[in-house]
Amino acid sequence: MSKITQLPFEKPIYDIEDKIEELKMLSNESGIDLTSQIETLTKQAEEFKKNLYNNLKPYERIQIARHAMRPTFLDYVKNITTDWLELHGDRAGTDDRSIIGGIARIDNQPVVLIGTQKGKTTKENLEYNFGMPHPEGYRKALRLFKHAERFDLPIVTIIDTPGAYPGMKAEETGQGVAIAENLLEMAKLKVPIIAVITGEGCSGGALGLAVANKVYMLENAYYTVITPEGCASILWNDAAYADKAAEALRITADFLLEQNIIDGIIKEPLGGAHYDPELTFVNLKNVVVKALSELSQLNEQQLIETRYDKYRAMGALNG
Amino acid sequence: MSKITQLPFEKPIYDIEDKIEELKMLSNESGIDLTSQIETLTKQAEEFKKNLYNNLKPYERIQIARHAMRPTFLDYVKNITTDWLELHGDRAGTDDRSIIGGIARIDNQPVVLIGTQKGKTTKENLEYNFGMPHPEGYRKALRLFKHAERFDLPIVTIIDTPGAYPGMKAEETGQGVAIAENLLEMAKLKVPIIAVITGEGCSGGALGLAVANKVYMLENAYYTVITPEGCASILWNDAAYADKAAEALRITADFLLEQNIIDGIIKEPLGGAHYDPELTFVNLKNVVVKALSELSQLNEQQLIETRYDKYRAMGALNG
Amino acid sequence: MGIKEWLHKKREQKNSSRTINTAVIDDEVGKLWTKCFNCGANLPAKEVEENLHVCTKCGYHFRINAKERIAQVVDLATFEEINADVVSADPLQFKDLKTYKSRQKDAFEKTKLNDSIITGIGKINGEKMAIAVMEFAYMGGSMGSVVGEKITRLIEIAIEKKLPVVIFTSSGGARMQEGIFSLMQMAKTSCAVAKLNKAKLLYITVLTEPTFGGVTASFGTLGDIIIAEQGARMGFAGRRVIEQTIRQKLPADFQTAQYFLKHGQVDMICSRDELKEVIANLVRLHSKNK
Amino acid sequence: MGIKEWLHKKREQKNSSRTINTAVIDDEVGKLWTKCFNCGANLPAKEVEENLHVCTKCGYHFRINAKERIAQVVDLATFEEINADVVSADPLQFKDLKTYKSRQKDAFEKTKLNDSIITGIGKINGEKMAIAVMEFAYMGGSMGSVVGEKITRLIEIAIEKKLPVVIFTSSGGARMQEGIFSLMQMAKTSCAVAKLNKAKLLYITVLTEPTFGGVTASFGTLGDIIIAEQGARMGFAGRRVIEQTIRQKLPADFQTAQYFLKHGQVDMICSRDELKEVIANLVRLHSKNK
Ligand SMILES: [Zn+2]
Ligand SMILES: [Zn+2]
Repeated sequence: MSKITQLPFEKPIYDIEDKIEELKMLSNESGIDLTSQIETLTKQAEEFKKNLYNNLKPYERIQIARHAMRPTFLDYVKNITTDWLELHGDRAGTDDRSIIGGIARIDNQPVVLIGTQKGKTTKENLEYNFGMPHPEGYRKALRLFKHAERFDLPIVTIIDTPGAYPGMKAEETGQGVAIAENLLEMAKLKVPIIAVITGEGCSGGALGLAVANKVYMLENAYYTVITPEGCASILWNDAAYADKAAEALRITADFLLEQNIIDGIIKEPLGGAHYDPELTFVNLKNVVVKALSELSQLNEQQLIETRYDKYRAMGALNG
Repeated sequence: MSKITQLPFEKPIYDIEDKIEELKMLSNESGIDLTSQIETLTKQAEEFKKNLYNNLKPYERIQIARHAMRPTFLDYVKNITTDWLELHGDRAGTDDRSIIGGIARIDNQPVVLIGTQKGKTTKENLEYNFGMPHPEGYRKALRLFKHAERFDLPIVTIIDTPGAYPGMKAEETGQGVAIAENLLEMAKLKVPIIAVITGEGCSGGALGLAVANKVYMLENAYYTVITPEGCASILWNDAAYADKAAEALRITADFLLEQNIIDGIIKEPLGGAHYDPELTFVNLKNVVVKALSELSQLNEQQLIETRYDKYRAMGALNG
Repeated sequence: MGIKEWLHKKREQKNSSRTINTAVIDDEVGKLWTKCFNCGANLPAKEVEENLHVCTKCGYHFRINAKERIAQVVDLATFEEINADVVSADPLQFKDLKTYKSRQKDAFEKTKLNDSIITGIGKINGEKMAIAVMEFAYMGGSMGSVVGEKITRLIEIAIEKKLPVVIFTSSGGARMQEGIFSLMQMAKTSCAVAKLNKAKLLYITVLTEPTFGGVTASFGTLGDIIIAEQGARMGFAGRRVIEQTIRQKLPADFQTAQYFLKHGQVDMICSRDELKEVIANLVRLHSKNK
Repeated sequence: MGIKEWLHKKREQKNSSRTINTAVIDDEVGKLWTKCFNCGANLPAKEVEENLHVCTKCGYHFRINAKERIAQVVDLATFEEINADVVSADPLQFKDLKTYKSRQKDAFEKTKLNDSIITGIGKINGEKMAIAVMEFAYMGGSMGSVVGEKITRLIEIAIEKKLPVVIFTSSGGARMQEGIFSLMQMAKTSCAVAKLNKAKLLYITVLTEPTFGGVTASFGTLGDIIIAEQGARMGFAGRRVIEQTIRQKLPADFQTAQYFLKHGQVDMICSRDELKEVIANLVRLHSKNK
């Protein structure tokens, strides 16, 4: 694994770790025994880390969720499935690369897998449009949803998007109606739908793949009606207040679980998925396999009704 | 009505009529009584007309079918329906003007009406792309087919097209798959479908709206797998042999009725629909109303099965 | 003041204003003179109002509030409002420069509504239907829990009573102050539309100035028939956001009703005076034996 | 010569050619040397054949005939041909510069087939399925009554036996010589696919060089999964017709498999050596308990 890019709030950790390295070198060079000092410092570093990562502020989680080395949809595909075959295109002119879909086995169960894809390099990010789909991406997903339904295959979606792309062409070909139709059609699907938000789950662009029987979030993922930057620039008149907006919007997995917006949280390694992708894959796979097994107990009618009831209950009302 | 443009093969008729006019003028100016000569000539003209129009060669019918003053889809809508409301667009970026659809009443029965539209002026022809649809037109039609199905409305299609547009963009957005999906979905529709070929019924472009329970043709319409010009340029190496190709392809309504490809022929006034559009509207409306009434006797299953059986039987085989 | 009383009062005013020259100035009825944003004409407010708040010079459609809309399209005295008292619980205890609570209070003062939508049952040109009208003046017509709940309940009643549904949208999008609850209303209303589809009941949406964001991306564009009111602008993302993203000026007609018609996303454009008849006609065309 | 005998003979030839240096020259097996259209390399015909008729230098996929295709993808000795004897009745008594009858005769001489398609039941990597392969060498793989009928019968058998269907297309389009009967095969085959859909049986189409016109606009693009073979060209209208219509040169990659993938019209591109495994895998992924 290449060196992990450090986030601003992680600086204290890296500073301590640098110091430990320094002491080790000093010890080696000078022959002075610094073992106990190093041990103390290492312990302190561990404590500090735990404390930091277990008390992340919302905007710090967002930075982890957006980390350039965070596993992408295709990483999950590669590591939790077998027999993957990508199925391209909306059959109407476009193969939007920001939403990728296909068929594969998870723990021997064939499923249709659909996810938003981000890149790790500039070139990849341009190919995948930074994980921001056009309407044609949602239409590709819808085509594959219906394919899954015809062949009685469960659907798993993996979501990590800053939102649907706000562009001219996207308006022209119906960003709004494409998302709306996915919400509608997902409500009607006769097969189990499992959605996992692995990074950014922003706005209608995320929801367009997330009307599901079970919705999970990675521990450091966030799920929100608007990006904190967007919210801050409207309500605080300045995008720089994104951290405040992130607090106010209550975008973290624990709150959303508490409010029954999501059905479970998938553990991440300390510091975030990118510190131990393998562990993240295992954790995510286990949750999905369990959900698949649970949902396989329901018949078509039950799948539709429980999905409906879930969303019917969402809202915070008086009177 | 503005003056009718004369077709080449009609020249003899117009010549006689000119002569009659001349005699009339002469009679008026000179005071000589030419009544009997005029009567004789008029009778001759009538005889000649009947003889000509009742023995039209295929390529002459094609010229009538293509006549610039032939009634268009919107003429039929205006004259055989009430409460017409056009429904625009494919909900995905395009409102192809070469296929127009909407909802209206025919003889008080609400129906979904869809047709290819040609213009009568250059400006209109550019707007309607000479009645040559892009894939988005077929997708608009499909959307309206499904709308009709949801609300249990019969479908009436009116077809007059030289074919689906052979352009670069049309290939890009899936001319082939758009037509194919219409054939497939029309086979599945649970409501009555009536198709009327009023002018040109060329190739997959026409068939994409014509998989129906009942298919009718106007007397001078033609229905073919390829334009005679296209066929001639391939098989005779010269489009100028279109008349020969038209003969060989057997594209006229009488042959197609005899072969059970179509279900009936709608009478046109002598010389073609454009000589008496009102009569044409009445004839077409009567046939459609009768078909609607007949098909209303069938349930969903019967509609699908009889439609299937109809196409299942088509083909000319030995062994 | 409930809708019924308001309509009653309004009609009284209208009648009285016909006889009295010194017209009462009323926040809702408007000022004595109305300046047209489009052609600049200064017109008697009464003339504009009687013309359905459409400029008598150029046809410009002024934005109207939900009550005015109901007065215009619903047959006299047939509208029965439902669920008027549903209010948001402020689940996030949201606060930016102001609290959500204070914004709600301000919006209530301005509109006398508990949230940005009015729902009820009424007749349009004699056709009984379930009707919802969004109120842009209430926090930009934003969709939070109340909008989602009231639309869902309206659809459930429509299914129960076998009525068609017509919704007049006007919204800037989701209500940020309700965070994820706001987002979930997109799913919730779409699920309700799914049930309506299954019941094969006609669903008409009328997109009025302006309709954006979460409403465009959920129930707003799920109509079996989508009508855009003349002059309305609509879209998913806002114009400014798009211009910032693509670093390019957008064409003048971008996101207008005409643009959406051309790009296949609305079935038709209706001027305000056509709406009643077209809606009623659509309902009749989609009903058996009518 | 039936398929079985042909396959048998071919295998014998193959075995014998391994030992004998003076290889028999056979129309079907090809000449001793094959020149690659793409890279120009002169390659031993046997080497190219053993590489599935793919250039060993550049990967160029040579067009192969239907029998060769069956030999490549269907498991040894599992192919049972059906409806081999169906022939066209020449319903129009068609004649251009030549009669249809004489063209049929020539095509038969060239291909030893009664029409442009072979259908049957066989196994691909152990998975039993209904298989159709079009033969471009028979009148450009054009679709007339026989193609329509044989595909329909194949689908009917698949439904009866609950088998998936895979069709390898290769066609210039409709068979003009059968006029309207040819056009109607588009409707007929699409109706058959509708029945297959209803039976929830998997339908895979493999578009091979070239696939155009009526086949693209009917059963060819109705696959639940659409595979394009590497190097294939496909489309609705032909390149020349389009260039004449739009009076413009078309880009080099126009209507290639890559172009169709980019434009969302095929699910994937497979090289010839991947086909067997991908098809079998797809069947297994779409079958319960596999
Ligand atoms: Zn004005
Ligand atoms: Zn080569």
